[in-house]
Amino acid sequence: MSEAVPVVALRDVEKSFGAVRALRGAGLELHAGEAHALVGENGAGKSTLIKILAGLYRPDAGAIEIDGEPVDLHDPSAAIAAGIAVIYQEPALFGDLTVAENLFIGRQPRGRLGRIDRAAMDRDATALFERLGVLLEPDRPAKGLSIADQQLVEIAKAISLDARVLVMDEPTAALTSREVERLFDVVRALRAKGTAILFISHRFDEVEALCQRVTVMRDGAHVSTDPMGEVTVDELIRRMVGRELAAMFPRGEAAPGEVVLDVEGLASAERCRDVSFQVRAGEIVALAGLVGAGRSEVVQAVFGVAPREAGRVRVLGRDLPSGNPRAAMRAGVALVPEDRRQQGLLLDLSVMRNATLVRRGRLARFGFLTGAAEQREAAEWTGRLQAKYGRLTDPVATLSGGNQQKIVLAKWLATGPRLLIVDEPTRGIDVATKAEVHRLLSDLAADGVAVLMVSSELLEVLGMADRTLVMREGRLAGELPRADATEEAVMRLATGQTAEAR
Amino acid sequence: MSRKRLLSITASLLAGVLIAASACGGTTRGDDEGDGPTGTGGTANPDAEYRTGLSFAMLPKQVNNPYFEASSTGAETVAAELGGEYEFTGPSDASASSQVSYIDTLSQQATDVILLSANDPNALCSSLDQARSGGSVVVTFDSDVDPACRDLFVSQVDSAEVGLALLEMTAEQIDGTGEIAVLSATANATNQNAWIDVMRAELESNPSYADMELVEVVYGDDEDEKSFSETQGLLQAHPDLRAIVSPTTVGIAAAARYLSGSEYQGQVALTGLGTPNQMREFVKDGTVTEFALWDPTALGELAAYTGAAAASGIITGAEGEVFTAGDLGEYTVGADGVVTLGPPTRFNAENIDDFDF
Amino acid sequence: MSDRAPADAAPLWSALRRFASWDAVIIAATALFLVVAASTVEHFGTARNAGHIIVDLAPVLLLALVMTLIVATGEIDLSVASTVGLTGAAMGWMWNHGIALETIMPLTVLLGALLGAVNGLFITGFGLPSLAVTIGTLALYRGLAYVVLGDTAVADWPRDFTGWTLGTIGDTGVPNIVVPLIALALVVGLVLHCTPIGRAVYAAGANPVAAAYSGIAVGRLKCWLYVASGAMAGLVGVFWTLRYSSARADNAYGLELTVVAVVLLGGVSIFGGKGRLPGVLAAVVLLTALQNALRLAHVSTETLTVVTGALLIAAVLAPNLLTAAGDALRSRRRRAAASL
Amino acid sequence: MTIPAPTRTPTGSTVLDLVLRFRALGLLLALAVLVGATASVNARFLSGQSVRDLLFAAAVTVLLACGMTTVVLTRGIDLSVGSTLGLAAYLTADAMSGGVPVPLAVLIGLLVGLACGAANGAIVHFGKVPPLVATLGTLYVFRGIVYFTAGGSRVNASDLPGGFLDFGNGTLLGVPYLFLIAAAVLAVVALFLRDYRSGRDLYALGSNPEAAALAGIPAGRRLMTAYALSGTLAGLGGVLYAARFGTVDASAGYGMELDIVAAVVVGGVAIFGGSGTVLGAALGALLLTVIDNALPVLSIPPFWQQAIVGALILAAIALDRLVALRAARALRKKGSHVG
Repeated sequence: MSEAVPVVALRDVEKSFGAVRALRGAGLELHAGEAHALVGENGAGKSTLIKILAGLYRPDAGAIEIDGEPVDLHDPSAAIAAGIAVIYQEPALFGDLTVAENLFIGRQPRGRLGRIDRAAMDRDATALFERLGVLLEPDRPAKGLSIADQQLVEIAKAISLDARVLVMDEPTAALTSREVERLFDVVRALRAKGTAILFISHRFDEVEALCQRVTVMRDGAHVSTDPMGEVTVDELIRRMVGRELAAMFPRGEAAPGEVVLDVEGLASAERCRDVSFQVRAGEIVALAGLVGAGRSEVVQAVFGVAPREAGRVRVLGRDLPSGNPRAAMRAGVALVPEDRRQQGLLLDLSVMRNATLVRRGRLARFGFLTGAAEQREAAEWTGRLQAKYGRLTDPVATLSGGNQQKIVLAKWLATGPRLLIVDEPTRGIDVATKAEVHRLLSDLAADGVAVLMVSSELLEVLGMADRTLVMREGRLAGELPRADATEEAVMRLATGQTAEAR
Repeated sequence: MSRKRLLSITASLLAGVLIAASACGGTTRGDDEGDGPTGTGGTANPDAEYRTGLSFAMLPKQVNNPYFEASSTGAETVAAELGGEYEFTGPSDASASSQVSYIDTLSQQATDVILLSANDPNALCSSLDQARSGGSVVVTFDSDVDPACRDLFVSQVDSAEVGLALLEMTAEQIDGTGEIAVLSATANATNQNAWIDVMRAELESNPSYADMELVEVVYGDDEDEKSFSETQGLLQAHPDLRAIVSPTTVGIAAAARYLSGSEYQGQVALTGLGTPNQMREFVKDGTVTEFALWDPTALGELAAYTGAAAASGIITGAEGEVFTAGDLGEYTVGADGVVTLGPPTRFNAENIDDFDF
Repeated sequence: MSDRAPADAAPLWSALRRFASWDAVIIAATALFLVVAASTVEHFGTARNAGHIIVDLAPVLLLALVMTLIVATGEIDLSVASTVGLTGAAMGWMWNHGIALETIMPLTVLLGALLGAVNGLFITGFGLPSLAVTIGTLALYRGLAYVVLGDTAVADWPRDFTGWTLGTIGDTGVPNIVVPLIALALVVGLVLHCTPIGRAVYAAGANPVAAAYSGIAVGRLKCWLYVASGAMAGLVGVFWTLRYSSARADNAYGLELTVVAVVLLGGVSIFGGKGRLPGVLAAVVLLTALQNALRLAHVSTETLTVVTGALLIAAVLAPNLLTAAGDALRSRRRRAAASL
Repeated sequence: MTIPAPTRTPTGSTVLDLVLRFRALGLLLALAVLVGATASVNARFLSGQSVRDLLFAAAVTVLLACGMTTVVLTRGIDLSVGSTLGLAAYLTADAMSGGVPVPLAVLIGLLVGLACGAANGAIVHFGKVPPLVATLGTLYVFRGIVYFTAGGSRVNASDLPGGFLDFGNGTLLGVPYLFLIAAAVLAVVALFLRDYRSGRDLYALGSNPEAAALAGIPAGRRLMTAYALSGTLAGLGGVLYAARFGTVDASAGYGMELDIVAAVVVGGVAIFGGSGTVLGAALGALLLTVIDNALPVLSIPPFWQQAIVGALILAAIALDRLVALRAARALRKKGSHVG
């Protein structure tokens, strides 16, 4: 089968963004009737590769072939026309349109005089949802859907395209195991009909359950491609990481000290309820769970960027007022947020401005800021974290993901926090930087800083956390000490399934 | 939280200022009875010749207005006759602040004669003072400023005469009984208000108008559309309205257009000040019986002659001085430096075809 | 993974862009224009004309000072001119009611601040788009100005005060108004470029979410900017009334468009986060001097209207085209380099 | 595993419907109250002539509000409509007074509008200039062009063909032709926005531009369509303006853009795109026109008119915000869910 001409092939694709080389010689072949897994660490270039397939990016070099013929996917409609459907990691729906219209935008069924036939559209949508086993009303607006439902709409949309190639970028990150099960049934049926599938996931059990072939990527380049049965999961992980696991997660024994953070009965914006936990000085506590389980909401409510509706947050014995990040900062709390580009950085502003933003008041003399003080401070902290950039005045957008993350860390470490909250600290950064960040967190904990870490990457959770708190649907589902924290245990708590259901 | 603080800061500031002011007293209305520069001074030489080579500039309320275009034609002719330079310049919006900039520019260029139709009686004064101290002669026409700020004002007609003529035409058309209303330009247009005041006074005092009542004055701002809808409003608000008087060319045309297309045509009389070209159609279709106006071209001519006379030293703006304005004949300066063009011409079905402006 | 790509294709290009920032361009253009106009347009280069230009630009400049901050936070205030009108009208009303001018002036500024606070409350308190809110208050405040004063004008202002607005410092020929203009521009410039508040303004404009995550109270900051904008409009209301010695409901009608135009022309991004005060100041001078020169050169008003509009579009279009051209150049070079 | 048959809970659609209907209902209610109050003061407000006047006045506003809605839906705004109207009105009237046959002159007006709209669209889409800035600029430019061409001249009613003016002031069964045209345009645009793919694309573009790009919606073509439509309708508005008023000078339509934006906002079209209907915008336009006409009848000084419009805009957006928050809460409470 693999001898046949691949439906889609990417050859030696390169792509840079400003100074960042996201892809450097990536390749991939997708065959009809075959599910192909693409694995790699965050930042390995998988998402960029997919966006090239989707026609969102044009490669700087290399070729895209469909049925052996080179093509130019200059925009998303060209990719759609070529039979490529993509389910993106982050759902992008039209909040003002109905669910059914979201599915069929641009290709709504038409009746007389070319008018949209809404009844037919709703019927088609209902049929699709039935296939996926979902109860969604086609005529409700997409606004207000949960992340899982949004993802289901995206999946239904991609499936309805009847594409020759279906690309799925972590479609299951927000889904319960039952929803995943249904999805896989549908995907297997499509595969049997001859659709080529590209599947990206961090969960190796899913990869093994669905795929026949697996490609590993690391740092923007192709590492290996093998039939699924011929490599072990451990070998795949080794290839993804490219170094020994011990070097990745340099975590020694923790010696927890006094209670730094004490959360009681926290509730916020209908996304998390009744959450209580403590974090001590010198320990790293992980918050794990599915996407949308309410982990980020918890840390946002703790820091005060989201108001809390109930509960109490105490730092070093002092109550924090609700919805007041400045009070939290004064109490020694720092939050490195989940979305670096949206929440962490002012992309158009310089490295210096970003690095000194939260310290701007302290750096002022008689209320005035002279560039010199800011420059000194920025140079010192970016230097300590070994961030690489051209000039302090370069816009931070020109840096690579890893260095951007270091700027965010520098900005917060400069405040000398007692409690450091990191939300997805290694999302979208290269392996080398990842290891550096892990070492940094370890060192900080060793220095007596309390660290609260939200992470979707199980390897990271298992490798770094002294304790793991698992959340499900806005509540704490359980706590696992380092010794009991295994992939299965965490996933069981996160999905709320008994072992045999999987 | 911050809002509460804001409020309290505001309140205490307010209280503080008020207390301070009431305790100390300050500059209040009436403290300062200003005495600006008046008259050009000097003596007139009635026998002097018009100087040649004078520079004239006409600054209308706004450019892009046919009425002022007509005045400009008149002034330009005179300027050419006297061998002078002529410029027609001004803002495209009828605001006083834009006119100030133009006056500044003209005084900068040391224009000899500035012919101005003012958008505000006071706002232009300081700029005009500057221009005059720089040697320019300022002659207002059509709409005046504070007499202290200009040399002469060329009035299209005597205020009393216009007011009386308007009332007379109205009374003739409605047999001297019923409700009447006025559709004016802007409420602080000096000339409009003077005429309306005359009308009010006359309605009160003259027994032959005892049965007529002025029920409302509305303002169309000299905008076509606004005047149009104000006419609509008048007719709805006053079901017994017999006549509309619109002493502005824009207003009367808009009102006529509305009436001619409505059921009120022929029921409600319309008179006022309008140009024959704009009103011809409505006179012919019976919407309008008679209206009046002076000749804007002649107004422009007279303004230019007046300015030239003042710049040549023939007159100074003192009451009683006499000068000859070319073919227009001899004019006498009245009180407050006002020169009056003459009685308005009345237009009706019989004579309207004799005019083209 | 190396963190900086190998020497990027166009170091020259980026250097050029650094120096050719828009506010540098506009300042250079303004200087060039002043020189050329002074030597070619009769009467332009005189001290007296310079005085006229300065007095003419004062209202726009004052309003643009705070507008720069507001636009830098990614918001807009279209109600400034109406606030000038309403505060002027209120000033006339108070004068008619026998209140002392010394009391009226601070009260007028205060009223402006209150009107600005209403904007701020709607925008930051209720989370409504500033464009829609200030279009609403644009109509509301102008309407209230007419309600207060109708179509009448209050004109009997004491000469001591009206004279000051147009007067000069001693015999120097330098207008009095220059002193407060420079002082206020300095204060706003320092706040924007040299204080933590200024940093917060840019942060709030560049990315309000990230700013909030950095402990900046974005809503409160914006609310205070609207209060400042209103107070400045109140101040302009006082100046306008005294300068034209006429308080009227239609004072400064339509001026908001000019203010927005100079701010954008000065290189402040309508999306916030970018732009510097010197560029805006230069744009104010350029636009006013251009109008003055065109009038002196007997060029019609129509040209002025077209030039203003075209400049406004060009101010945003030109950098966009430059960036697009730069990107095209870079990616072509990169593709060429990759294919070697 | 058995999947239970989907049982339909009524929430989804009815919440949305209620919001939309509530919005339109609110406007209708306000209209009814206003008309009722005015008529009780002066019964003539409901006379045939008065209603006709109202419809005459509303016709042009409704037309422009339709165009503005399509632009605002895409997260844009078109501040140049007043200037476009002025340009089209003047050129049409000038052409007619110069002897160009009426149909050709009308075509000129439409084409002028189309050209202005296309210019806006091109600057916004290809130049990546924010709509507010682009159309603020063209507001000046187009008005400047009118000044250039018109100068101080004015086209008077007597210069225009009688048939054209009769049409402008004529009625069919008591309804002005102009209003019939506006109503027809309203119906067509409403149908286009509701029932045609490209119409729905406009909502999608305004709702989530990134998602629209992913879905392969041709943003450029759609934006051009929206701005061109707005321009063309402003051009048509100019033609109707000339027919109605007969007198056209360089200031026709001056300052009109704010009225139109106000009508659209009051009509419930979200200023940041994605939601709202032309019907709502038309109701908003009608409401503002009725206010205009009712004030003199109620003997409220005309000075209040602008203040009332301003207060209405603020009330409308605050109300929309409130309704949206409520609806969002209601929607979030109900999930889908897998059985």
